[in-house]
Formats: sequence, C-alpha cells, structure tokens
Amino acid sequence: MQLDERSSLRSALAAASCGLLGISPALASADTPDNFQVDSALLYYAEKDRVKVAEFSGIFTQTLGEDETISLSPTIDSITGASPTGATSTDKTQTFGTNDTTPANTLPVKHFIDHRFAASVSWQRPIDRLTKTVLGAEGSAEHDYTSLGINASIARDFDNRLTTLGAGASADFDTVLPASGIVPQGLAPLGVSTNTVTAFSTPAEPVFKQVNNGVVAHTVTSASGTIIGGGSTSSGGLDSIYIPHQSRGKEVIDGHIGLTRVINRRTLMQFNYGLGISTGYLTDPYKIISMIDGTSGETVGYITEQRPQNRLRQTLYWETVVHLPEDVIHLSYRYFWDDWGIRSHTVDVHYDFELGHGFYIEPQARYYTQTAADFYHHSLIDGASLPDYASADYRLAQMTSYTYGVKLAMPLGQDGELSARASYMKQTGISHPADAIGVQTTQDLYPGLRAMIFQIGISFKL
Amino acid sequence: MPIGSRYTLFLTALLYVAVSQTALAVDKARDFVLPTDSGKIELSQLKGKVVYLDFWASWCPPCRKSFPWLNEMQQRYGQEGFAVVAVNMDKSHDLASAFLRKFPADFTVAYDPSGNVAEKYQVQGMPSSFFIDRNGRIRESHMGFREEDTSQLEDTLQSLLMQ
Amino acid sequence: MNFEWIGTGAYWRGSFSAMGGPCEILFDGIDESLARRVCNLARAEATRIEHKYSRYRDDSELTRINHSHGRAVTVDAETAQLLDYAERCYRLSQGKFDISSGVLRRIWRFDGSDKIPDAASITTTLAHVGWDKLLWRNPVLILPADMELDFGGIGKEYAVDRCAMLCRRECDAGVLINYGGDIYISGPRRGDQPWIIAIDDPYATGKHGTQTLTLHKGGVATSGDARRFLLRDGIRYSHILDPLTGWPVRDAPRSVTVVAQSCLEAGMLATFAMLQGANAENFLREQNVPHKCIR
Amino acid sequence: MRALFISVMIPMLMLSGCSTVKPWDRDLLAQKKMQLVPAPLDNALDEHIFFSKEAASGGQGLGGGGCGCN
Repeated sequence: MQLDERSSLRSALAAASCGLLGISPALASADTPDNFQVDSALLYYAEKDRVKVAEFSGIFTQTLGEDETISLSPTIDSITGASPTGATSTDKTQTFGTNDTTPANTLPVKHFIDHRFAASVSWQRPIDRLTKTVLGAEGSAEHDYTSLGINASIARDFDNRLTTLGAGASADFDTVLPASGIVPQGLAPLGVSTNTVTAFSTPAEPVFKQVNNGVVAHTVTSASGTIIGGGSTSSGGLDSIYIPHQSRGKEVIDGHIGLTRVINRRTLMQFNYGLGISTGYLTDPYKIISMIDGTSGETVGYITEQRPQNRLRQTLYWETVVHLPEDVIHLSYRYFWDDWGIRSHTVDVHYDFELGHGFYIEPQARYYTQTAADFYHHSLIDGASLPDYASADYRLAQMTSYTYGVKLAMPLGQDGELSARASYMKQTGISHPADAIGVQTTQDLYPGLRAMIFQIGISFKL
Repeated sequence: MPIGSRYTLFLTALLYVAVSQTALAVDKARDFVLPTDSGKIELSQLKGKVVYLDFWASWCPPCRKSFPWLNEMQQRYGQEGFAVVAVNMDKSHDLASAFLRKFPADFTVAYDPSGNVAEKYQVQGMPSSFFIDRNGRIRESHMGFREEDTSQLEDTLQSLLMQ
Repeated sequence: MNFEWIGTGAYWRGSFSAMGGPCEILFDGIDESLARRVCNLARAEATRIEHKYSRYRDDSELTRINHSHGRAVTVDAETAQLLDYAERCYRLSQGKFDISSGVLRRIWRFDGSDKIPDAASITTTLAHVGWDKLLWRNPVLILPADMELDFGGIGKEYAVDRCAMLCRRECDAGVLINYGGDIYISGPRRGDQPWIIAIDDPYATGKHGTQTLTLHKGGVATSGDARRFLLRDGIRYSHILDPLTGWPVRDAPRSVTVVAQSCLEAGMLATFAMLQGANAENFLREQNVPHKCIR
Repeated sequence: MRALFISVMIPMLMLSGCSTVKPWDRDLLAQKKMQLVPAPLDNALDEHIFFSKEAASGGQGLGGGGCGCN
C-alpha cells in the first residue's frame, strides 16, 4: 500500500465496514437528478372594440429515463367581448329580439363571456436508439363546446441523424352545445314571431329554464317547427317543458408526414405534408346572414348559416433554420388548400438577435392571405333561391393578415428564461365588394380586425 | 493471465454474447498525437494499458452524462492499468474549459478541434468510444452513452484488464 | 448454552461454541431473564452466520458458491454486501487481502513442523488464486471451477458486529461480545465503568496474559496466532499468507491487536498490519488507532 | 397542379447537394434555438389565436432531428 494514503485508507475501511453493516455514512446520491421542466406563460389578446382573451398556459415535463419524458399542458382561457354575428351593418337600426338592437351604420355584434379549460398530456418514448414515438391525448371544455382527442407520431433518424422521417396522426371528437339549447335549423329564417326561435339569448341565460314557478323565457319550436312549449312569463303559465340541451357531434382526423434534413453545418430544413378530414356539424350555431332587398340593399331579415358536413384540408409546409455568424433565423412557408375552395399562403419569419449571455431580441413578422370559401356571402338577396350552403363568417372571407411583434428574453438561473412578447395583428378584407347593392355600397362590409397581443413567459428546470 | 484456460474462453464468450454493439474488426488503433492541458499525449505511449478512447463535445448532452461514470472507472481501475483518453471536439477551447469547470474530469482530456483523429477513427456519432486493449488493438466500439449500458461497458473493461 | 452469574466480575455471562471456537457474551446492568433472552438471540444469529458461510457444511451458501463450477451464481443481499466489502478490502490492500486465497492452505500446514511446500505446487495453486480472476457484478458472481472463496478474514468479525447491533436493539445495557478473540463492546458497564480485556500473550499461551486493555465502547480484534506457524532453518513462518507470492508474510509480528469503531474495521486493520510484515508497526502508527504488536 | 408541385419540391431538395455534416460539426445544430420549434409554448399560443381567427390551420408536423448526439 502506498504509504502516503494511509489515513484515507482508514476512513475508506471505516466507510466500507459501516456500509456492510448498513450504518452507511451519509453519501451524496450520485444518480442523475430527475429533472422537471416548467414552461408557463400569461397571454392577453385584445381586439379593438371586440373580443378580449386572457389565457394562462403551461407545459410541465418530467424526464422518466433516457430520452423518455411525459408532459402535461393545462390551459385556462377567459374570453369576453363582442363578436360579429355575421349580419352586415345597414343605414337603419336593427333589432334582434327583445332589448337586442344595433344602431344604424354599426356592425351587429353579440356580447358574451366564456371560459375554456383545456389539458393535453404527451408521452415521448424511444423505441430504439434511432426511433422515438410520441403518444398524446387532449381534452377541452367550454360551456358550449367540448372536445376529446388522441394523437400519435413516430420519427426515425437516418443517415447518421442527418435525416429524420416522421409521421403522425390525430383524431378529435367534438360536441357543439349551442347556448340557446337549440341547434338552429340551417338557412332557416329567424324573425321575431311566436312560432320560431326568437333571438338568441345571451349564452349565460338558457332559453328554457326548468323552474317550479312556471317562468318560461321564450316560445320555442323544435327543428321541425312544431311548438314545443311556451306561455306567459308571469304567474302560473303553462308548466315549462325542459328540452335537453341539443348538441351535434364533429370528428376531425388529421395526418402528416415529414422530412427533416441537415443541409449544412448551419442549416436545417423541414418539409411536411398534412391531410385533414372534418365531418359532422361544422356550422357555427351563432352566425346569421343578412337578407337584403335586391334593389334597395336594405336589410329585410336574417337567416341562420349552414356549412357543409365535411371538409378535406391539405397543407404543404416548409421551414428552415439558419445559424448566421451570431444570430439565428427561422423562416417558414405554408400552402393550405381545401375542398371549401379556400387557398391560403402563410410566411412567417423570426430573427433572433443574440445579445450574448443568454439575452436575445427576436423580431417576428407573419404574412397570411386566404381566398374566400365558395359558400361565403357577405349577405343574400331576399327572394332569390337559397344556395345549399352559405355563411357570412369573416373567417371564411377573402382576407389578408399582417402580424408584427418582438420578443425579448433574458436568462434565469442555470437553464431558465424570462421572456416578454408584444405583437400587433391586422386583418383586412374587401370592404366594398363589387356585388354590394344600393345602401350596402355606403357600408363597410368587411370591417376587418386589429388586435394587440401581450405575453410574458417563464421557463426553468427543477 | 494463463492463456487458453477454460475460464478465459468461457468468460470472453459470455461477454461477447452479452455485449451487442457493433464491434469493429479487431484492428490496430491508429496512433495520434494530441495536445492536452498538460503537454501532449501519444496513444502509443499508453501501450500495455487498456485505453477507453472517447470522442465528446461540450454541446452534446449524452457526453455530459458519461463524465461521472468515466471518473468512477478511472478511479476504480486506474491502478490496474486503465486509462481514459477523452478527445474534445469543441471548435473553441474555452467552450471545453467552461464545461470542464462544471464537470471536472479526473482523466486525460485531449483536444482535436479540426477533427483529424475523429476522421481517422471514422466517428459516426457523438459520443463515440473505443476500447483499446493492452497491445493497442481496438476490441470494441460503442456509439452514444446510456445509463443502462454502463454495466456492459464495465464488464468489457474488466475482461480486457484481465487479458 | 451455559448462562451464569460471575460474582467476581459482577456480570451475567452466556457462553456457547460457534464460529469454530469458544464464544461468550457478558451483560452488565440488566436482569437475568432479559440477559438470557438477548444472549439466546445473539447465539442464534451467530449460528445462522456460521451455517451460512461455513466451508465445512454441504448446505452452506459458501459451499453452493464454491461448487458452482464456473456457472453464474446469483447471491442474496447479505452475501452481496460481504462480497462488495471483500472487493473493497482487496482494492484497498492492492490485492494482499484476497478471500480467494483460501486454497493455499491445501499446500501449507502450520503445525510447527518444518514441511515447506515445493515451488511448483505453490505456482499451480496460485493459478487458482486472485479476486481479479472471478467476475463479481452484484448480485451475480462467476467463480471459475477450480477456485474457492473463504470468508475466514471477515466472517467472525461480521458476526460479532451483527450480534452487537442485535443486542443494542434489544437492550441498552453494557454488553461485551467475544467470539474467539474478536470483541465488540456496545457500551460501558454500570456507573459508566469501562470493560477490562486481557490480551492473550503468545509466549505464555493459555495462561492469562499480563497485558490488559480498558475500553468503554468499540471493536477489538487480534490477528496472528502463536499456535500456527512453521519453523525451518531458524526462520519462523507465520500462518498469514501473501496471496500475491503464495508464501507466508516474512517477519510478520506474532500477533497484532487493534481497537477501532467496529470489530470488522479492527479485524481488517489487524490483518492489513500483519500483511505488512516487518512494516506492521509503522502501518498501525500511520492509521493512529490504538494497537498492540507482539513480536 | 398539386401532384406536380409535390413531386418537384422533394427531389429538388435532394439535388441541392447537402454536404454530409460530420457528427462533431453539429455544435451549432445542437443549440436550443436551432430547433425547428424552439419555443413550443409561444408556438402553441400563436396557433390557438390564428386557428380561431383564420380559415387555414395546421402544417407544422413534429420537431425534427439534426443533433449529432446519440
């Protein structure tokens, strides 16, 4: 035994003897610490005079083993404000039911409050050194919409990890429960009369209440038009009949294949092809369409919208990441087309100015444009034959959207990050379409949208 | 080590069966000279020792995980003629030294920023490790580093030390 | 088992034979029934360990390992801990303490005669000695066919410490455990008085040695045994064998007694000292443990 | 027109002759901000806004490899 390490030998021997007898001296545990990654953010989205959304979202990831992680992502939204009903503004006041009127030259909107709770779980696991799989499930619930879904994907590296081929699929089963309790008949007129559904009450107040003192809110007809219940609002009216909340189902199946390729030491590229099929109730129960007089362009009535029962969507997506001498640029292009006649281009660029020591500024810009759906109409001519499908929802109109923003980030501890982001989004469409008639030419038939988005985020490892 | 005794054949066969990674044809390890933090190192100087040649970089997470194990092996088998040579591939030296401050290495660290030695050994992935026996022949190579591989690696190490 | 009150020493004493020799447990400061019950428990534990790791019993765990003919053997947690400990001592002693060196006793007979084995038989036997020749990966052990393990250097001390833990758990009296010279004192006698231990004097075997040791708590172990040696051409070969050379350690002291935290640690330090041969005294001074070398 | 579009794009990439990047030359690619989706949470929040304000959706499949590590 080397003479110089004698005293350490005794302590080593003492430790060994204690070890054997189970009286182990405190030993620092050498195994790798379980690491638990937290990403969370608060976002505030505010449209001018329209919808405001406050959202909290987080991704909590626990490492289970070599390349194996499980992550849980909860999201809570609260949405308030006014959303366009689909009716166009006109030069007269418009009434949509008791104490629900819109002044002249103003866009008819519907005020509402909604809360959404969503959560998704995702489990990533390697099959072998080169292949990893991700299995996931998600669910979300609002007072008038619930959704449950599962997804799975697999990715395999080739050519010494220079190339990755991936494929994935997801299936979602959604249920639409209109606040009015009634799923409106598509393209059906909605006037103020006893035998049809009168105007929609605000979601917070269901059309029909089962109450013992016989209070009945509105006269209600079933989809086939027969009167189901009704009566006076005061003492001792008919017994109220409670109609179970009507709902409709919707299935969304999505699949994608992708190729990721290292182009050179500084450049990485990805190509994805995506295919999606939605079937079932795709209509928005709250949207209506203005019926106008063929000559004067005056609004004479409204009907509910009706969209096709299925939709086939396809996307081609290309993204590249390039590491410049200091900075990093992310550039992506997406081409979207579907069998509703919508063609869309999206270009998105993030430029990451490295300031050193983990600080960076990231200006972001996004250009989006889409053509209108075949069945989009800003309004319909009263008396003309109704098309099979029609909707006045701005989201289906021809539209262009610009988004500019900047993200600032600073390091937090070992691998954490504090970040703040602000961006401005502007949507513009055709305010004065060629087919506007009479009075409509004086109205803005596509008011568009302006929104500010503020986000603060924090991420760290435990 | 008595050659040919029933025991050696039995043990070596067992180890080769248990260890499943790609074993290079048993060929001579190419010699090289590389700078270290204290002078130079030449592979042929280590003749007679069992060498664990490891190519790593500071930016590669599995490499980071291998350091505690490499330290332990160097400590446990050092006196029996075992040497870890960890070849760092970082482009800049101070990236490597920043790493080594956080994850100290009790073994020899050599620097090959241009990648010539990695080229000679046809390194296919990071980290890559080569077991070189006492007479300088590559007996096994291994790509990647996973916790569950360590017992196999130690078995290979013990069997090479016995030869 | 014999259980009696020792008036002169004023303590209860249980005596039995185990671990291949005389064993005794002394209790001070508790009543007879508790002392007797704890003594029985300790005796059962000592017997269990002896049966499990005895070379002479066909059904022992050690025999199962020694007759595994090179097949991989999975051992239980206790055996695994003992093997880990043996490996640790092998490394700390640079191979001098090796539990696979037991086979050397086939060719060495320490009966005071002058029969020294010839070099050839030493070399062939050495071929079957060496911890590095077996493969120990907890809990699997592969012992080559013609090799044997022997817990001689650890077994008895381990039993003493295990029984001491058992006594501490069962009662908080001062207990002294003495298995054939390997001793552990779990606590002082009544009134915080130390235990007094006589050290066997190899020159006057059997008579009470003049040397005594007083101790409140700790382990005491003695290595070296006056009765087992060889004498040839004036050279006295002690029964401690160096597994690297296959020969007895030259100029080793007749006996070494060490005091340490546990009996295991004391025993191992005493064995390491003996393996140092002429250098035993320096080694023990370096470790700064209370010790006694008799040459 | 669609089929043509796809068939042109994929081979064009292959011809662009990307040099094989040695495993030890992937230091830049290993950085977090070089991932295709460096900030998954920001991405999810944006996708949610655009999904509810536009007709088109989807496109981003899944993260890609590119790290030389094993």
